[in-house]
Amino acid sequence: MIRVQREDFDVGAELEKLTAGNHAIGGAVSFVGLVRDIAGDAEVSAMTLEHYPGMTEKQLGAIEEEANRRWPLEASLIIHRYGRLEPGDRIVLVICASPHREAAFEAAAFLMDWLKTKAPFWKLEDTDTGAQWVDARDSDGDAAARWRESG
Amino acid sequence: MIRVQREDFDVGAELEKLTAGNHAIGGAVSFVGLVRDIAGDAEVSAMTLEHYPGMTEKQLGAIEEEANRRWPLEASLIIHRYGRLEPGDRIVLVICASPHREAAFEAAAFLMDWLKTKAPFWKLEDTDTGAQWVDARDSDGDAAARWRESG
Amino acid sequence: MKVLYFAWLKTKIGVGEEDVDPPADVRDIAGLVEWLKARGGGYAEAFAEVSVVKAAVNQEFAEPDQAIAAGDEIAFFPPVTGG
Amino acid sequence: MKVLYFAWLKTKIGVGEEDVDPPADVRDIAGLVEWLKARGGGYAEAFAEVSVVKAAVNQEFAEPDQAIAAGDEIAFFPPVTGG
Repeated sequence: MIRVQREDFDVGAELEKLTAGNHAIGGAVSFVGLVRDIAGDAEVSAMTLEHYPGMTEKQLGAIEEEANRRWPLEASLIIHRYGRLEPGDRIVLVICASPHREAAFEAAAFLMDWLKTKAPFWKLEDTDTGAQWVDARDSDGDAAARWRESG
Repeated sequence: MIRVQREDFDVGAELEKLTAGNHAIGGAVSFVGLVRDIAGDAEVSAMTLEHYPGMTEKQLGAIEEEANRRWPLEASLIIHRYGRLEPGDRIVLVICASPHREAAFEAAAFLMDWLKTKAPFWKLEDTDTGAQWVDARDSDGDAAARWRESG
Repeated sequence: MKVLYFAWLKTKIGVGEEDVDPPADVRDIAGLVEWLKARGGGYAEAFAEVSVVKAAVNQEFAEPDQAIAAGDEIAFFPPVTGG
Repeated sequence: MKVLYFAWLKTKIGVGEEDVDPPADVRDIAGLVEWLKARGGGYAEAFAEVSVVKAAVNQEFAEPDQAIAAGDEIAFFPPVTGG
């Protein structure tokens, strides 16, 4: 399940909804991304997340489908926010639930790595030196590359 | 922070408490372990978790300290329940929060792997073929071994 | 053909979306970029360093040599930074 | 010396905790296991397959050759299965 929304989300409630009644689930891994107050040397007072409506949903759906193809998941969820956010605010939630913990951990890490390189979001940070578009991190490309399938 | 308790826990509330006000945190990874209703071919109606009071706290504390030594964590939490649990019940909660997601993912996986091999808990499952002590999984030993430091 | 711009491409060009009607010899993404760049001003600035500009055709990531046609939805944006 | 038993060792032996006073030549975990096993009954059963029994001394995991002394808290248990 994927959701792209301006509103905040409730991690406990989402986890509960996703796992309730499914007793085949042995482990659920959640990742919550939060807005930091530091970017490089600059102080961040707020950020605005722009995205590409339509393509975002398409890409998140494809990424989630791919995770379910690769790992035996019982349930999965991606929520990504857009709009204006302040330090400490939640940006993104990924949950993967599986009979075994290894699959849940790997699938959640995979979703985050792919999301960082495939989901059309762009961050504009308000810093004490002005507003600035965040540059893509090389390390995110490297992190995503480790999931490439050979052949 | 570690807690060993009979009572259930609230994942959302724990996550909120752990991360609130710390704007250096960029990502928090949580793992929730749940009671499954199947063990091998047998149906599980309930399980009882026995532990070694005193040693449990000592081991969990040492495992958490080790994770904080290896990864730059801003916050961490381990909660492990004991006593009688039914399918779908929460058993264990691990949360690791860090400036970057990679550290949070690795530290949480590390804590779960070590917990599986170092925390003195034993599971007695009530199945349709009688009560049975759960055998340690070889794969848990293998999973823990990957974190061994050389030298 | 609908063209969308995001993040600093949108800022530089000044619009987030426009309808364009390139000549028939503009057949792929690379050709469209050259044609837009030739408009000068914000376009020339936005596409100055073309290697850092990513593209999508009909909401799927696309390489410079991907063919485009009237009716397509084309988007240009910097490398994504979500998550 | 306090000795604790957990999981199926406790079930087989019938108690979870007892005070024992082994002779002076019982100097390590392996020696204590042999001495307990020689009591027969549930003890012999619990320690029959000694390779699957783990031990702790004063709440730290211990190998068979670890020295023990009066006043120590010794525990025997199967491989752990928490998490």
